[in-house]
Amino acid sequence: MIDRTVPTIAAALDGIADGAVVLLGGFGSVGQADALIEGLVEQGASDLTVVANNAGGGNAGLSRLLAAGRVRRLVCTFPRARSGPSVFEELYRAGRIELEIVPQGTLAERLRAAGAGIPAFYTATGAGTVIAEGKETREIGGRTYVLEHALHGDVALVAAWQADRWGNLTYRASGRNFNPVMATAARLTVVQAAYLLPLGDIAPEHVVTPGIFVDRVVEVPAMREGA
Amino acid sequence: MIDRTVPTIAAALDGIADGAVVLLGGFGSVGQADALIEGLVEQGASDLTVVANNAGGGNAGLSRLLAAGRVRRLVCTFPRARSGPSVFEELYRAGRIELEIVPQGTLAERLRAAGAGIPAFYTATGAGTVIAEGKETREIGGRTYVLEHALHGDVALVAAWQADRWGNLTYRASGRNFNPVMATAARLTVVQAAYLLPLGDIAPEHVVTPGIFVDRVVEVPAMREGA
Amino acid sequence: MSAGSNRTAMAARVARDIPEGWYVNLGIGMPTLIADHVPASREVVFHSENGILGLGPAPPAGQADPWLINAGKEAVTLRRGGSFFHHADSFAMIRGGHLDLCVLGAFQVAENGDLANWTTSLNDTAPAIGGAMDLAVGAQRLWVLMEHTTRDGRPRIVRRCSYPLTASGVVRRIYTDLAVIEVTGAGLVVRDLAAGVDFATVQAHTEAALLAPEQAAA
Amino acid sequence: MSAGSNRTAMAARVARDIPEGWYVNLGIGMPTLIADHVPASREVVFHSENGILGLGPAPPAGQADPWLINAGKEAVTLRRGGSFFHHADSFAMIRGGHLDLCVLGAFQVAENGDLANWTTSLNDTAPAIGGAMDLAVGAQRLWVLMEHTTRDGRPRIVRRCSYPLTASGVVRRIYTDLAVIEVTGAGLVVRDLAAGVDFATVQAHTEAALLAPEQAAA
Repeated sequence: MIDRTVPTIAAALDGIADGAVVLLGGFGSVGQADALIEGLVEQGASDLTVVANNAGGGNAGLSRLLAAGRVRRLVCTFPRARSGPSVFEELYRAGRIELEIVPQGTLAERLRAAGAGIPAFYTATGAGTVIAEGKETREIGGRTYVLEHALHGDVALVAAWQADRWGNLTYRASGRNFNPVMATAARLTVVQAAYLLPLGDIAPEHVVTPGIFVDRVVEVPAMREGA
Repeated sequence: MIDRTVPTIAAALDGIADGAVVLLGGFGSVGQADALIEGLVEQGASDLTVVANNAGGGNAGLSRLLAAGRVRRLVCTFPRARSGPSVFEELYRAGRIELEIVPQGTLAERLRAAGAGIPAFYTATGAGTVIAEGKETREIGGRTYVLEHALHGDVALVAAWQADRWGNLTYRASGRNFNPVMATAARLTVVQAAYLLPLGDIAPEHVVTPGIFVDRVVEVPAMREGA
Repeated sequence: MSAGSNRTAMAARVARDIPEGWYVNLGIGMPTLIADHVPASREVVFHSENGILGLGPAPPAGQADPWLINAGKEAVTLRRGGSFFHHADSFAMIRGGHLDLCVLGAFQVAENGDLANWTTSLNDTAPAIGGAMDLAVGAQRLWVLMEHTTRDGRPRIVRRCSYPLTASGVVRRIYTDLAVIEVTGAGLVVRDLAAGVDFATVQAHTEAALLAPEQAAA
Repeated sequence: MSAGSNRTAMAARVARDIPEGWYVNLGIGMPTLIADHVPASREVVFHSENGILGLGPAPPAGQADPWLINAGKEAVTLRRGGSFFHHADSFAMIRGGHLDLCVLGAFQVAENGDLANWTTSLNDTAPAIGGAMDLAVGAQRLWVLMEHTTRDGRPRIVRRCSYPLTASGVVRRIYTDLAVIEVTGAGLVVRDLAAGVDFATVQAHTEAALLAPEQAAA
């Protein structure tokens, strides 16, 4: 019997190594796998490269991982926090973390490409800007495009709404965001889900992430209360 | 009020011009928009380029359009019919239709690229085969890839299960196939749906093709009986 | 400047120009206000980068769904007919030219339509691009909504952007507190003036040369 | 040949080697039979190019869902836990290396793992690729299931494919009516023989040189 569920956060994170590239779903605080991210603080992996849309705000989730000094490098589209200087901004000003800024659509497409076996693609995004510096460009049909490469993760930490033992997932509202894309792009995809359902309770037409992309699922009922 | 529904097949197909590139969803006979395709015979457009996974079997749908002499060129992955020589095969042997064979995944990705604003991408599919002849290849990470370009349609004919007046769509079982991808890749996307539902009856998490990709919807209740 | 439109009037002015049936992405900040000025009877479908079509107004106090935010991380609602999708699909919509319109804020717009709206310096302590570069190159039309000048009175509509570009040659129309200005092949054409503002005043606050409609038509 | 396995035994032999938990795509024709030989208690998730994970056995007569077919256009069922998705997502799974295994039929396999399985001539009256090229380059492992020789007795396992290639250097293992053969850096290694078949017989029907397991280990 296929059973991708694991009983604890610790089991879900077992084996994540120092130096890993960790993909974090979520947009703002919505749909980010905070229980897994905070578990990573306990788990102990360091020297991480984190790929995430935002750099974390407040003191929870990614901010805790950053404050613990575990992240060497952040790949991000929008590291500015609404609520004023964040843990990330303090580290960045102090020169204690590297930052790679990527346009949001390019980040999504590079992750999608990694999951889909596309090593590189052309996009108009960034042409004629600093984003294109050092990158190959090409005219196609009279327009200039930038060559961008697939972005693979060692681990993806995903927040889902429902899951089953095969790893089929659904998401709630805008909690979907980067999660399904990142789930396809990592060698090890770990999921925290608000609800673990019996196999078959997710209708086959409603599965958003098929279990083929998922390695471990842990139920986190606290997610039912908030995003 | 946004209302993409139209009352008749004729209204759905209005304005499709001679020489158009027409994308046909469907895999085998499942999820192919036969009512629209046969309507195209009446509508009269000719000199068409048709993009479809299969070349049609029997005497319905695509076979009718082919038999009527309206198709100049077929872009296809698998034009061989299970049931013996098809209308397409007779035309092809007689030299009365052009054929471009495309690997199925490359076809899907070229259509997806067209819908997603990606003008070109690299894929391992076809490297070292006749498919790569005349195409640029490139080594990335020690593997050889072929450069493939986006494939745009003038029109997509899509078969959906449910639709609403905004053009949001769902599909049934394996009737999904190429339909959602082609819906994104054409300038004019025309849908035949088994059920036209009130706006809001498709849950926002269950929409497969958001209405942004859809121009016209016609209800074809006969679809409820078969694929 | 005391003459000219306030933020509410500026947002309402843009809203007037958005027809029923358009798919529209509104940038973070002032552009977000535009949605409040499109009457509910006129169906416009608002898109958010984080995977939403059919954004509705802010929820009543205390009734926010914690799972439903817009690209500015504010609580929103979903209109009947709305849908959710993932980030790659969301940006496929953007990059694939499926949005009729995107309205962004800006630091500078150049007379050739260049847009600078993400950072004022490459030494920024926390530069943030978000989805602006994708929206700028992907939407069918890009309009900018911004104050005509900086807080200390320097023009934002310039001959060449001095700030790092978001995208080149993409802005089609500029809405400010003073005027509505079209970016055309012939140059910047003033299409509309705010109440109590004349052409000379707009030009005085603009580095790039402006054309009156009658000059553009000539 | 009268010795060797029949089609049922060949399919069953492959099925024996597929462990629980694998995601597997079975090509049109003989490979499709493999699924019938995986016991229901051993959960293997079968994938079909047309957007299905979790293919189940053929439906009872008269109970077919007209909306549910496999890549060979045959009526199938869906197992509990199955899911549907569109073609671009389906081939993202294939191309992205997410399938543990694909089993395809073949016209020829070369000693270097080259696969020819889509046409015997570029002058084919209706050449048909389907998803074979994508599956061949994308799956984690590619196994071939085929008759050891053509109907008129010519070998299919050759030094160089004479037919147009599907993909180069991709085949990892070959299952035939005579043997199970591994494609290794050292050459083709016979791993298993059908009942009543000896090594010399297999070599006699094979153009490429074969190694016995003890030779390969040396």
